[in-house]
Parts: sequence; C-alpha cells; structure tokens
Amino acid sequence: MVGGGDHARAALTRRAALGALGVGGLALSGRSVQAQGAKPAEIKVGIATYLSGPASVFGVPGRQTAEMLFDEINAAGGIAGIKVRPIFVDEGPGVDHVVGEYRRLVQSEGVHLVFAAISSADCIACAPLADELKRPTLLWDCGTQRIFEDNRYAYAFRTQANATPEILAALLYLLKVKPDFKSIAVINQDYAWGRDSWDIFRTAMNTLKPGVKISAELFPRFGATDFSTEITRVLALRPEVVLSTSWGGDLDTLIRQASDRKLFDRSTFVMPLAESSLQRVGKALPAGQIVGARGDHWFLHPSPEDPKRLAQFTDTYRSRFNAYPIYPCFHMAQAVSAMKAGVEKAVAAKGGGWPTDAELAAAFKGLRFPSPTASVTIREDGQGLENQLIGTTLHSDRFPFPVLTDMVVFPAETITTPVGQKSADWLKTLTPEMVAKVPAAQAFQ
Amino acid sequence: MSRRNEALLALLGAALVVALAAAVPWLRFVLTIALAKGLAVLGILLLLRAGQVSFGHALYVALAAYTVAFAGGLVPEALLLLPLAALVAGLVGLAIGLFVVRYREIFFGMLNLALSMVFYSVLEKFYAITHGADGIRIGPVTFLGQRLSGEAAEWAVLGLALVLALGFGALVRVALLSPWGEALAGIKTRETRLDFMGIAPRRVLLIAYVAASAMAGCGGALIALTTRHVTPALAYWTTSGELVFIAILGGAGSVLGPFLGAAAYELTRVYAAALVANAWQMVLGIVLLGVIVFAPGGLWGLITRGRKAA
Amino acid sequence: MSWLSENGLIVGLALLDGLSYAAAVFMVAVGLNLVFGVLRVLNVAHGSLFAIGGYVAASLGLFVLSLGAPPWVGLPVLLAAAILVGVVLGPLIERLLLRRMQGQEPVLQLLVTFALFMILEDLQKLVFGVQPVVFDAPLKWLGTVDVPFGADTIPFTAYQLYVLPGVAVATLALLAFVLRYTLIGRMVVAVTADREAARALGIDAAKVTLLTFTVGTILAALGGALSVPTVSLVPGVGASTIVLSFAVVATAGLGQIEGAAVAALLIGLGRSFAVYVAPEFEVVVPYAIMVAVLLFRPQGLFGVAETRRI
Amino acid sequence: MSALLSARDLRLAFGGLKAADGIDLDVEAGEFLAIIGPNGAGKTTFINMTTGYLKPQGGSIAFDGQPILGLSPRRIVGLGVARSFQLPQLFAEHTVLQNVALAVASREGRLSLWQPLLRPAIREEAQELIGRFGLETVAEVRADALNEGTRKLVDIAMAVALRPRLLLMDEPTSGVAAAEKMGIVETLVRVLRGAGVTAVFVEHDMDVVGRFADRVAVWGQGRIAALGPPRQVLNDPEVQRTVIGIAPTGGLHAPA
Repeated sequence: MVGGGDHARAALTRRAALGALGVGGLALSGRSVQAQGAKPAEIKVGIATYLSGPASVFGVPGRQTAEMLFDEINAAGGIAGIKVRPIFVDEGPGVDHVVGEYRRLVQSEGVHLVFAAISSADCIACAPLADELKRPTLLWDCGTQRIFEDNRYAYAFRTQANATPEILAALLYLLKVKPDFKSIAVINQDYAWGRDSWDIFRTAMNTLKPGVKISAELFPRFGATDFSTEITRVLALRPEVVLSTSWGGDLDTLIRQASDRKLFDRSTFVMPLAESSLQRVGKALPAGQIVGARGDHWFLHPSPEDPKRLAQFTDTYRSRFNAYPIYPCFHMAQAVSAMKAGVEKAVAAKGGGWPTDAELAAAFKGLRFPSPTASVTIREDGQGLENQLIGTTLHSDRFPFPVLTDMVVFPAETITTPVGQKSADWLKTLTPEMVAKVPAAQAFQ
Repeated sequence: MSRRNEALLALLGAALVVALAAAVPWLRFVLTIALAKGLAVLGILLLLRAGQVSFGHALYVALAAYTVAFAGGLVPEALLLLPLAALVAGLVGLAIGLFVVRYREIFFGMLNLALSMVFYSVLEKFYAITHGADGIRIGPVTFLGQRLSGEAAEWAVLGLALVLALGFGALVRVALLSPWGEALAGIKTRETRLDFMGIAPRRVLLIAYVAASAMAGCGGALIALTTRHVTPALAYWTTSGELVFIAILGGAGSVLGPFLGAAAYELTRVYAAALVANAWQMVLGIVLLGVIVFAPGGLWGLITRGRKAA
Repeated sequence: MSWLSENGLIVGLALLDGLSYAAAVFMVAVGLNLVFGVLRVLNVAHGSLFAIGGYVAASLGLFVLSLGAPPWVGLPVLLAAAILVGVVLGPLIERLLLRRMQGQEPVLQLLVTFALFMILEDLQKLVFGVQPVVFDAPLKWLGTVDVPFGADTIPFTAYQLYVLPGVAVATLALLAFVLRYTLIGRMVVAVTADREAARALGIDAAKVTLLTFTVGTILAALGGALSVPTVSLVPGVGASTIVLSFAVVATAGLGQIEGAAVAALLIGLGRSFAVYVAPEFEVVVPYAIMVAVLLFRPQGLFGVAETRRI
Repeated sequence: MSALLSARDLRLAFGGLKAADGIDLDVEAGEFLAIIGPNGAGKTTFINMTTGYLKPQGGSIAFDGQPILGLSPRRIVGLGVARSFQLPQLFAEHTVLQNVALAVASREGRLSLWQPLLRPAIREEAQELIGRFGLETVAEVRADALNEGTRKLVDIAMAVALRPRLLLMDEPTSGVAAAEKMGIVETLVRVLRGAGVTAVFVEHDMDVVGRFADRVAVWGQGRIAALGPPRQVLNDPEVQRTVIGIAPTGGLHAPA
C-alpha cells in the first residue's frame, strides 16, 4: 500500500493518544485555518471505495488503480512538485460510516481532496458535506443523476458521466442496430440503481419508439444467486430484447445462468455495465450482445485521443494486477487526472503558490482533463461530460473473453442532460433525429 | 455499584464526551452516533433483562429515521421531529409488540428479524417515494426555531443526544429496580411463576418492548439528524446484529453499559477502519470474541471487577 | 392455447424452478437446523461456512481440471471440498470456541458465532479475493434438458433439474435414516430433545455435539459447493444466505430436518410463484411465510411445544 | 359452612391415561385438606386444573360460588387462590428477599414502574414473612444457590405472600430434611391458621397428614378413593395397602 507505513503509524499514534485520554494529547484536529495557502508537504487524498461487500468487485480495482497512478505521479515528482498520498476508506459499512469517515478525513487527516464514492447514497450524502466542510470533493464513480440536477455545490464535482447518458447511449445503440424490435423484458437488481436505470431507459424508449411491448419487469433481490425463475419466464415470453443494468456477481451469475439455459439464443441482451464482467464470464457470453461500460472505457477503444496513453495505462495495469482494466479503473484514472489538472491549474493561477480550498475548488469548474481514452470536461454545474462507448460482443481468438465490435462512441454533449434540466423531463423531449445522428460504428480490429 | 457512584460515572462520562468532542472535532460526529446507538441498545438491554434477543430492533431505528426524513420537509424543527419519530416508533412497537410478545427466544428473535427485513424490502420497493438504496437527504433543521449551521448544529444534536442518554438511562435504571423491572427479569428465569402471582408476563414484556421501540426511535431520529441522510441499510439485519453486539460488548449489568459499548464499538470501528481499511470487520470480530471469552460481563463487567479487585 | 392450459403450464414451470431453488435453500438450512437442535446456538457463521465451501470447491475444481481431469470429476470434487472444509473447520470452531461457551447465556453463544462471521467474512476476502469466482465445468458437462411448454420448449440445465434436487433428497433421506435407525443418530435426537436427560442416560453429549457441528459444517460447505456451478461467489454472499436460512429454521421448528425440507419447499415454491404473480413481493416471501406459519404454529411447522414442568 | 372450593365431575385424560375421571370434591372454608395417593393418581393434575394451568375436558370448578373453569391462572390468583409447586418455581437470578418481595408487590395488581421493589413497606413485609419461615439467614442469597429444601420453603413463602384465601400446595415437605420437617410444617400451619387460609396440600408423609390435616382425600387412578377425617382414612386397610404401603416419604414424583 502506498504510504501505508506512514499512514498506519499516524493512526497508531492517534490511538495511543486517545488511549491516554489526556485532552491535551489530543491535538488531532486537521489542518488549521492558518495553514491555508501554505504549501503542504504532501497532498493527502481521501478515497472512499468499496473494500468489503459485493461492490468490492469495483472498489478494489478502483483502489488498485489509485495506488498505481499515485505511484506514477510520485515517481514523476508529484503534482506541482508535491507528493501525493491516498488514504482509503471503506464504503462497505454504509452511509453513516462513510459520513463519519469523511469528517475524519477532513478534520483529522487533513486531506486536501476527497474522492467519493461508488455508492450513489454515499455521494448524495457527501456532496453537501463537501460544501459544509469546504473541501474539494470529486465524485469518482457513482451514477445517480440526481446530485447535480437537484442541487448545486461549490465544492463537489463529478469526473465522469451519470446514469442518463450511460443508459441513453445503450438505448440509442439498440435503436440503431435493431430498429424493429417490438418487445423487451427487464431483469434488474432490486434497488435504487436497478429501478432508476430502468426508469431512464423506459422514459427514453417511450419517447423515441413508442409502442414497444414490455413483456416483463423483473427485479430479483440485490445479491440474488438464483435467476432460474426469471430466466424461465423470459424464455417462455420470448421478448426480442432483454435489458439488464445489473453488475458484479449478480450480472455474472445472470449471464452464466442465461447462457446455460440458452436464453441468448432467443433474445438479444442489452447490458450497459457488462464491460466489467467480460473477463470473468469469458465466452459464456455469446457474440451479438450489446454491452456498455459506463463511459468510453474499453482497453481496445477504436479511436482513442492518444493511443499511447491508453496502451500505457492498460499495460501498466495489466502487468501489475494481471487483468485488463475495467470501468472503475478508468473512472479512478479520470479522478486522478482531474486532480492533477485541477491542482496544477490552481497553482498556476496563484503564480506557483498553494491555493486555498476555495481556490482549488474553483479550479475544477470548467476544467478539461485527459482520460485514458479521451478528455472530460467538468460543466458549470459540476457534472462531467464524458463520452459513451457501446458495442456488440464478438468472440476473437486473441482474447479468452468476448471483445467488442461495431463500437459507437457517443459524444458526451449529445446525450447528456443540459445544465439546469432534469433528466426525467429532458428525456421526454428527445426526437427520432437523435437516432439518425448516431455516429458510425467502428469494427474490432 | 451504588446509585450515587453510577450517577457520578454517568456525569463523568458525559463530561468526557463533551471534552473529547471539543478537542477533536471529527469525534463529535462519531460520539453523537455512539450515543444514538446507545439509546437503541438501552432498549435491547431491557429485552435482554427478560432473556429475549431481538434481531430486528433496527426496524425502529430505521422507522424513526425515515419519519424524520419525511416529516423533516414539513416541520423542520428538531425538537418536534424527535418526539414525533419516537412516537411513531413506539406506536408501531405497540402494534408489533402485541404480536411478538407471545413468542420467546429464537422465535421472538426471528420474528423481529423478519419484520425488520420486510420493512427493509418495503423501503427498497417503494423507491419512487423512498429513493431506495440511494436514500433520502435531510435538509437543515431548526432547534427551538433557531437555524443553526455547521458546528453549532453538531453541538446541538450532540447535546440533545447527551440529554436523552442521561434521561433515558436514569429512567431505565429506576424502572429496572421497580417491581415491573424485577418481574421483567423474572420472565427470563421463571415466567410461569409470574402467572401464578397474578402478573401477566406478556404485558410486562410488552411495556419493555414499546419502551425499547421508543428509545430505538430516539436513537434513529438522532442518527438521521446527525448523518442527515437515511438509507434502507438502517433496517438491515446486520444493523440489528450490531445493536445486540454493542449490548454484549458494553455489558448488560448497568444502564451505562450500552453507552460504554456503543462508544467502544464506534471508536474501535473508526480506528480499525483507519488502520486496516479492508479488514476492519475482522478486527471488530476479534475484539468481540475477546470480550465474550475473557469478559462475559462486557466492558461494564470489567470496570466493576476492576473496582472490586482494587 | 387456452388460458387454463397456458396457466397450467406456467404453474408447471414455476414448480420446476421452485423445486431447484428449494433444494438449494434446504441444503443450507438443514445443517443450520441440525446444529441448532443439538447446540441450541443459531450459528450466524453458517453463511460464511457456505461461502468458504463454495470458494474451496471452486478452487479445488479448477485446480483438478487444470491437471487435465475430465469435467465429470468436478462433481465428486464438490463433495470432497465440502467434506474437507467441514472436517477441518467444524472441529476447530467447536473445540476452540463453542465448547468454551457451553452453559453460558444463549445470547453470548450466539454472538460468538456473530464474531466468527465477521472474522470469516474478511478472512475469506483476504484469501479468495473480491472477484466473482465460478466453477461450472460439471454443469456444462451435464448439459440441458428441453422441457415442453405448449408448442415451445424451455431449456433447463440438467444440473438444476436433477443434481440439486437429487442431492437434497439424498441428504434428507440419509439424515432421516441416520437419525432414526442408527445409534449415533438416536443419540443426536436424544441430545436435541433434552441434553441433561441424555447425559443422565450416559450419552457423551460433548462427542455428539462435536459430531453434529462437523456434519452441520459439511452441509453448509456442501451447500456452497453445490452453488458454484450456477452462482458467481462474491464477498457478502454469506450474509444474504444466512438470513434466508434463519427464516427456514424458525419456520421449520427447531432441529427438525423434515421441517427444514417442508419450509424450504414452501419458500422455494412461494418465491417462484411470486415471480409470476407478484414479482414485487418476491423478496418478502420467506418472511411472510415464516410469520404466517408462526402465527398458527408458534413452535414452527414441526416444532414440539416444550412442556413446562411445574 | 359452605364449600369454598367445589369441583364437580372433573375429567381429563392424557392419551389413554385418565388423570381425572370424575372428581367431585368440596373444600370447606378454613379446613386443611390433605391429598394422598400413589404416583400418577392425578393429585398434581387436580391442583393444575384448579389453578387454571390445565383445562379439564369436562366438569366444573367453582371458587366461593363463582365458576373458575377456563379462567387463566392470573385471574384465579386474583380471586384469592394461590399455589406452591412440587418443583419450586423461583426466580433463579433474584435473592430470596427479592423473590418474596416480588410476590408481595404483585398483590397490588398493577406493578409500579417507578417505585423501587424493595421500598420500605414491601421490604418489611417480605422480611417479616421470611422470618416466619426461618429463612433470615438466606434472605440475601440468590435462589439458584439454595438447597432443595430451602427452595421449597421460599416457594411456599411466595404463595403465602399473595395472602390467598385458598392455598394449594404440591408436596410442600418433599426435599425438606426429615429433622426439620415437623418444625417447618408447624410454623406453616400456624401462619396459615393465623391468616385464616384454607389449605389443600398433596403430601406423602403420613405423620404430617395425621397431625395437621382436618380431612384426607385419597386419590387413585383419577378418582377419589376415600375421603374423611385422617384417623378414619389412614386406618382404612385398603388405603394402607394401596397408598401408604408403597409411597416412600419424600420421594421423587412425576408431576402427572
């Protein structure tokens, strides 16, 4: 763990201090106000991610990416000459734990930035805290579109897209490649994301292609291990398309059970998050299924902005962790990249001096920073504009798992809810021209 | 331990909480949560007196927290929301209690678990209203009509939690020594006898159950006012397990046990999470195991044992 | 197809799914219930043992196949892995932890297993990682069966249709036989009914306890092992498995293996039909069944009211 | 004098075993009625039916002219019928003083939540009662640390503390050391006579029965085989053969 030794030692000292229970020995409060503006010895970054529970399938790769990239930054001399150090906190125990940890990160560890979080609930809870405690906070992976549509924050920014473009892109792709489908079933996890994403999909579908028959709406329990009843039902109903926005172990299990029961022979699956499962399920997932990646993340992106950058990212990750990077890795890379660009911008604006928290936060507004595949711009409302890549699975001899072909990269501006509008309303104003304007597909090479 | 000593210890503990919260700002949050959970655990303690373990007590915590979340939009006044939440929890506790006090031991525990899991599912299910796992954000609330912000609001909630903890602690202590309290303990050892003394054990237990629900309600309301964000996870069975965990960690021998246990639990968790972010659960498990095996009376038992030895 | 025949067919499909699900539920719950009967401890760590069984089976299976073994070998490997986990962990946990807790308050015994659950959850993560783990060679080898559905056919996996229910029925039959007709089985029954009386009769209760817990652990691990061909194991799978088993045990009646079978069937079929009739209530089905059963049979389906000697 | 307790044609069978097969019995106010009989004759069953623990399958029971059949134990206690148990039913984690005090406090019907159990009035009464039973030395001992004989006495003291009009005692002297038995029973009888309590007690010690009972009822196979003054009943050769001959004093008995 990067800087783990120091971190552990610091924590031990704190515990010793607390054990002594001498109030005088408890000088644990974070950076004092006087320190504002002084150049820190290191840039401390609190990172909330899942280290336990089912979502650790995303949280741990995210953490690994952060460790890798922080190492790279430090090897290159740090940001503006200052080394960076990550402090990880686990989202697993729930919102009240994360809120407490957020306070500890700010008030005790004195972090300069916080990356929060994978869970939408944690992001919704942390964004107001960012403003309250005045600490620049990058929402690095959570999907809910509600955050910046319902509120405005001065200290919270999202370095990636949100659920609306992620789901809308998958729908547009489906309408492009399978314009005549008449029926659809949905199998989503029974919790906020599963429901929200289906809402977005259905709203947009009813606008762009009214009259599609919804054969079944199935919401198996989050963490379900047996989908046989759902699969039987869909097998019997024979919808042309099956949508599932599930992820992690649930999606793996669903794909494998569906594959074992030959459901893929009867229906085309649309799985906006399946890029993260491809390497695990392998060729159990047949060719011809529509797969997304919550962004334009794909280590075989057909037209990256800087091919060398993508290749280097992929190779470093692969050599260190023995797997190809999946979307949480890319999301983490975007947050790290945003941090680097933001700090450099703020330092430059200060003529080389260290910015205050408010100045640092301000630097993120309108910031454009490189991602491994393209660039992301943070809008005035704090929302990141990130392209979306959707493709169709293909079995290639070069990889032990399905790859994507007929890939479409959707420019962020065309599919993201405009500033000041709510997704639910905006999706109802979409027009069929949108489908016509879908960019050309690019084949696997 | 004499009543005076216990009261003295309680005040000392309260002073320590205030001092810690003043010296270490981020602990203010942790300690408020600890006190809130301590209140819920105080209810668990009542049920433990009767030998009954509820594995669904988090139901009332969540119920109250969601009451605050929903009513907070209409009456954003902490001193109205809190009693309202406790009332809702108490009333639901009464309705459910009438049913579950007929059951004992594992059936009592499992029925409570089942009902809290049903509530958990309902919160997830009606996501159009509750936003499911994303939870509900609670806007700013007033205290006695005063709109406090930032640090002042944190102090206000902490103060509220302290007052409630001391108040309920004193009430429970008095009640446990009353004929009702002793009859409650009699349910654990010889329930049949109560019937033959003209006492209705179910009624005795029902009073404890409703009181426990209301206290959990106060705890839940405080948690909602502190984190200002509520999610269905509050009703999940592991949250209930955590409450029982705290009760045993603190020790069932005194009303101070729950608060001692809650503070120890929260601090252990926070420090374990800081030390080993990916294995904090293991640390907590080992601590609990150590307490059960080497100090079955919990932390409170350790204190009193230490005093006796000294 | 008329409405009736179509619905009849759907009922048939739901039955097939429900049966295989019930078999999986039974495999986990029966061990828990057996252990509860003898030890009077609701083993919260049972879910972790399920997960460990699954992970070990997958690792062992992948290893054996990597040596060039044919896919059918995967089936006995599942069983071997379960026995391995049970024989290693069962006695270890019973000897080191549970035996120490004999005679302690039930809630303490229960919390020991809760602590163990917390430790094992993290340990499992540290050993097996967080990426979903799978081993489906046996399932692939067995292939699928086309079940006619009107003019259509619905493919089911042979594993789901035959192996899971087959193993469950065999387990039930074997357990029922051993408990009824063998000396050791009768000892287990005697200790379940009345530990003190059994000891008075000269039964070595400690040995029976050790044996039962080991068998319970094997059954938990077998449940996990049988799930890896169809389920991707992830951290947290233990927690969601165990809470369902709790419901089965309370519904079944304590220590009753036939009860566990009936309860698992009720829950499996209930869930399956819910997916067709009212998918929004699928999650609540096990708890609803449990509450309904306890409403009319306070000791569970097959539970016997403990006579209060006065 | 009218009957305080009046049972008519009580019937109850457990499977094939007839525990009550047409019991008719009147207990006169103020009298001490001893019940004797072999194990399994249905003696405890009669007490259980009278106190609401078991519901007979047929017949009627009236207390002070009021039918009590089907009432809960709690209601019956409220009418003034208390009982003690063959296996003492004590609150194991409470002291003797607390056990008795709780019985005293339960007379109030509604338990207080605020006043302490051991407030002066209750403590004094409990201590006085404990004194009368000669239990002063164990007053602060937890019930689970007592020997069987002492537990028995505490059990009876708790029933007496309820100030019943009718007290049913299930083998009050079993488990009590032989040397102390007579003294204890004498004390007990004095306490009960002094309070004007009517008593029914199941007893195996014929000396105790002969000395303290006003009447004796002999139970056999769910029926009353004989009923009358001790001198008459105890000298009945049939009774001597079936009951006294085989019933060991102070032995263990199934609670049938």
